[in-house]
Amino acid sequence: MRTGQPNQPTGGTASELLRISELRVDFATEHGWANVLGGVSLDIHDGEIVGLVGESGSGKTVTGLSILGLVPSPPGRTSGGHIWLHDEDLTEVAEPRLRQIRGNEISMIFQEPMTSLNPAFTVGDQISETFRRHRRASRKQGTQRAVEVLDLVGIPNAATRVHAYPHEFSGGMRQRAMIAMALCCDPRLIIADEPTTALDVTVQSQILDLLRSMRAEIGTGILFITHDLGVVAELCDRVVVMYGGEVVETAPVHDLFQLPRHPYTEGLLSAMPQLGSRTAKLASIPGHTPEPWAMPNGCRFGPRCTYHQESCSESPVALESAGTERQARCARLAELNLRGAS
Amino acid sequence: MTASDTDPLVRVRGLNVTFAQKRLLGPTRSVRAVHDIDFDIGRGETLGLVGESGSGKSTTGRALLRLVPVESGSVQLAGQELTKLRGGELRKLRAAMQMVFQDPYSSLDPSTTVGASITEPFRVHQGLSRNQAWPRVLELLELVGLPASHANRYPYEFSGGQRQRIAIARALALHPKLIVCDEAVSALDVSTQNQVINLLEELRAEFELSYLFIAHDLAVVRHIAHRVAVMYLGRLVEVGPAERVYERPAHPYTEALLSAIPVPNPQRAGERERIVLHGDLPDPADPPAGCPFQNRCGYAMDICRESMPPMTEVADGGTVACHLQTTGPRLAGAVLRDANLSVGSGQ
Amino acid sequence: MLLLIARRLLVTIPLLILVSFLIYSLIALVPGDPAVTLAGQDPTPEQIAAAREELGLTDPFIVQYWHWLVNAVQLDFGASLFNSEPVASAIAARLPATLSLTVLALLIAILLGVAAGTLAGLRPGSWIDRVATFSASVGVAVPYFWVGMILVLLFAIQTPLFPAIGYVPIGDGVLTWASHLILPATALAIAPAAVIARQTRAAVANVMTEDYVRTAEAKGLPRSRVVGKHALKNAALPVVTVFGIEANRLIGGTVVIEQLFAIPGVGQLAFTSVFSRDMPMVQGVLLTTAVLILLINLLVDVSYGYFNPRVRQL
Amino acid sequence: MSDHAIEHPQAPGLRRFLRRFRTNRTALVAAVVLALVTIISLSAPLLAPYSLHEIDVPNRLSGPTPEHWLGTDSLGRDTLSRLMYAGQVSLAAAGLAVAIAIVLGVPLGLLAGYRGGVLDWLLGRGADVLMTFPAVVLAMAIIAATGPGLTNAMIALGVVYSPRLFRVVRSATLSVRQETYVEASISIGTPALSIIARRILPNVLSPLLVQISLMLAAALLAEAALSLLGLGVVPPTPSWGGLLGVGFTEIRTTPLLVWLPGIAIAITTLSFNLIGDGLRDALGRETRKGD
Repeated sequence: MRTGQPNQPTGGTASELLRISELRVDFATEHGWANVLGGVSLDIHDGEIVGLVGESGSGKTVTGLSILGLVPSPPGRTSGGHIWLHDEDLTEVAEPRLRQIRGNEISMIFQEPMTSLNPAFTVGDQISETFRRHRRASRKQGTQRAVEVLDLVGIPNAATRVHAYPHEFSGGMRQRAMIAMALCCDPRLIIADEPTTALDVTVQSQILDLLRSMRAEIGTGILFITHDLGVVAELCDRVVVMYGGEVVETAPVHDLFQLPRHPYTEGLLSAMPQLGSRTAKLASIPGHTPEPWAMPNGCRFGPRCTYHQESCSESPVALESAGTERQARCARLAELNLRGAS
Repeated sequence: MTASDTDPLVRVRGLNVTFAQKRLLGPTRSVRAVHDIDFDIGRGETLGLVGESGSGKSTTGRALLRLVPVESGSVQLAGQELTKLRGGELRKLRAAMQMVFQDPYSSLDPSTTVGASITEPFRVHQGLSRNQAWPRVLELLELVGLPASHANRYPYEFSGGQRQRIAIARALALHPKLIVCDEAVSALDVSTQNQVINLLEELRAEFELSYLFIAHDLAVVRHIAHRVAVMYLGRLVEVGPAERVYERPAHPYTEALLSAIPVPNPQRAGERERIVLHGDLPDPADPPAGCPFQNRCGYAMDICRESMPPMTEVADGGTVACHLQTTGPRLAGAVLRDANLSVGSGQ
Repeated sequence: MLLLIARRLLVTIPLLILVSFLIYSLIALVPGDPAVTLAGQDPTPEQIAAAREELGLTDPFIVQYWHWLVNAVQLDFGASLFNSEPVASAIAARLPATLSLTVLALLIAILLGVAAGTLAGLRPGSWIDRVATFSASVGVAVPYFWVGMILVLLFAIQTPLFPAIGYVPIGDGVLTWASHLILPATALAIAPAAVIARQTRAAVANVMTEDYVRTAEAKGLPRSRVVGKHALKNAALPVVTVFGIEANRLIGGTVVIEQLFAIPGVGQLAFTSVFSRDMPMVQGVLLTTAVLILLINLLVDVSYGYFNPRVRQL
Repeated sequence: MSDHAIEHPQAPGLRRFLRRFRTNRTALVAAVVLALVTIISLSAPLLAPYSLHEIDVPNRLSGPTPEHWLGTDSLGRDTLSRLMYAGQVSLAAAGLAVAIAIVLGVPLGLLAGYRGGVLDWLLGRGADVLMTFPAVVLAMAIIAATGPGLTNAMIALGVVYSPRLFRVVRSATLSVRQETYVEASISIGTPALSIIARRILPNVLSPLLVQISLMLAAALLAEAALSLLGLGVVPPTPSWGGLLGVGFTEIRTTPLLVWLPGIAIAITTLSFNLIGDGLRDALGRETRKGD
């Protein structure tokens, strides 16, 4: 019924699973080519849960889709960078190889469980299809596997529910089914794109629990894309913060909340709603996220930053080391003393 | 909280809303979306209405404004009964109550400029032409923090947060007494969310507004509501001062809801004890017997399966509908919970 | 599924009754007194009264309708006012030709339309798409009867590949049967093919942007399966809907096409009976058409249940 | 945006629509072609080289000659002149049918979609019944009862087409009715008629205009089919369909008499259809702008 869950850091066996380096993606817009990802780098280790955080328009979803080569093209195009799955560069491999990896070695869960399942086929069919495709299994084995994973993700009466259609499931159950589908080939990495945003809090906490236990039992690495720092605090080992198509800060979860090193992270933390008290005035970051075709010069966060100096807008700021296992992209990294979560 | 009058602004008693689902063959299914609800909203007060999707909170808000038919019960605004009003009288009264909707993308007519949208209340209630109303439209835009020069733009030219400001401007036009905010900030990014909440708070203070603030996000409600009402499956299960409800929830459902909110601090998130509710919200057309929460409640007793608990006073403020408060031991925390752990623990 | 069929039937039958009432009511639009017409040259009042009695016109309208309906249910639609041939047997004799023509035309339309539309919808903006879209625009606009005439001109007169007119029953040889039908069926099929192509294109292009197609891609399914299974089944719904509408229009087109190609079908019967204002025959033909179309609609509705499982339980 | 614009509210919609329609080259060309066809047809009495019934017996079925650019028919009448006069008849007939369909279909569609209930149900079933028949067949049946003639034929066609507009308007109304901005208007206290006129109608207009444009094309075809069969225009009045019918009898000797009226019909219907598509694109919603 209830779980006291510390965030267990996955010590010891932390071997590198996926490394993205300097990934650049552009989109064709009516304003010409717009840079949506401006050199994103991040890595994920086996069995690690990495949170990818940012507001809408920060490029976090595009990053997730890029890994599996699912960025719609047109209008998107990858214009640079590498995505290493062990020693294989996913930006280089041919489409057939990519299709072998999708759903098998890396699988994905999406935000809208309502629309991400095909309404015309049974849930079981959609799960077993994945298994059959990658394991050359028979229809019968596929269904058997579907029942297994549905059971694993806590769907009651999996053996009968396997024949149900998505519309016969509630929102939470559909997301469980999506997770079951993602798990059916024992992937090494799951990319979860805002998997709980469309769900109620009580369902969200069920799903977070499920993901935690999956990681514990199966040892899958998870890239968890979200805008909710609360969820990150509950689930993730490490956090990557994105803004305007760039990684602005990356740090172990405790460190990030305790001592942010980038002003945007500080802004996000201070804007988090707190259960504590009814405060007089809520903090917010002034202004809007920039449109990809109108990125500011120099630091992309510059125009909204309280610590902004003229020098910030002169040249692009590099992602620099900011202590053990952490990096930040701020020209004033050395001098700023930022406030963490209360 | 200001209570210049002793009477509350809004007084809801025994409100019922039922939707009929007609089917071609077979019996008509009827779903009681709102079930015997009582609450008050004071002048200048914000009442937060929380619950999961399908709990009936949105329907409650719409029923106040008579946007859905009220089956039975009474809704009074400043002493005037609303449920009996018809036609022109109802329309006149609607000037005093306004609504801000969830989806900032669909609450403004895409085929018309935002200025024209804000003109609508002036046209309808004061018979002003667009030109006559225009100065006031510009004033309103500035009041909600948008440049007046944006009045001739179309909704698609604005971001979500800006649209929500426009919707608020339209709602404010006729100086209403009550604004129902139906998930008014849930489609926005946190930072934008905070800006809109700040705006609502400033406006409330300036115009002595009352809000019914409907939201599924309890953390957001904490920041704006003076009092909180919790809905489950069409019923109010707990009402009380926000402070008390958040600190010492009296209903197991409130407790579970609160514990499900992610804590934005990994230190405390790890330390905290969480209650994971099992299963889904039951089908509203076929609610469980007795207490509606009984089949998911960690404290459920025999009586909970037999009868609906009555609303009773909570010692430190507010009311709750739970047998623990009448027949059983008070919901005091650890002792009882540990006793029940063996029953439901599956983790 | 069976329940769905039963339910659709329950809707169809009352509709058919309303339709039959409309058909019968057409009589009321006929100017003048049918009894006077029947009574012959310079009738005496007694003759008119007798004719009225004979026609059952003394009863209230609704009773007259009831008599007609009871007979119609037993496939007795009365007899032609002109050659006294029973309406039912006249229609039965001509139905095979019309059904052959209709089915062949629908087949051509659906094969052509779905293939072109799918190819175009998978690559919006490509040259295939532009060619298909342009052809479809022209295909919808050209009058089918004119296409028929031009086909006759090109493939029967200038290059005599096919017979210009006439109809041979399928029993006399499939090839001659087909060679007689190919020109009229093509003429009938062009417009529906174009409409189906447009709808298929739109539906496929639309479905390809759906989340569940992205899910299917993310599962690593081969492209053929993503399109062939996940996209097409969902894209089929709007296509099936226009298929129903187009089938309806195509059946209307047989009246003109059968006339042009001298095919002895129901359409031709409709034309001659309208021209001679043979009301019993007109009513019989209308009712046959309505039944045919309601049957097609029924099939369309039932196929919804296959393509969209949600419909099954509503 | 200038200060001037701030002081004066703008008429919404129209300018944006014109801007978007103008950028659609295909639709623009179609509109020009249609305008040309209409103008030429309407000014037939001024432009036509011969009068409608003028007979040139020695030059029957002549084919193109300096006197008769597009040749003559079996009675020796000038084809070009007759095509121009026929255009008048065909366009007017299609217009009449669609006008009748609009008058019947649109108000009922708005009413049924907005009010719902028993009225909606009844009107819906009525539409079902009328839509069970192919338009041409039902129009023919009405003609069988009332007698042939172009006016009868087009009234019949208008009645038969009205359910299509009814359905389009009703379903658009129904979906607009569920939009939050309509609920917002209701919550403001705006009277129903005003909501229908100011909120529903403008948002229903785009599917309606598209449908009207497509329906004009369909009506033109239906008129041609009926006239071709001799159930529409009564000779010697020409309409494109009528000319086609007469021309078909001469197809072995003078195919031009089949080609020309067909091309006239095809160009006009194509224009209507392309304008309809252009309207659909120009009136569609602006895409959402991200936050």
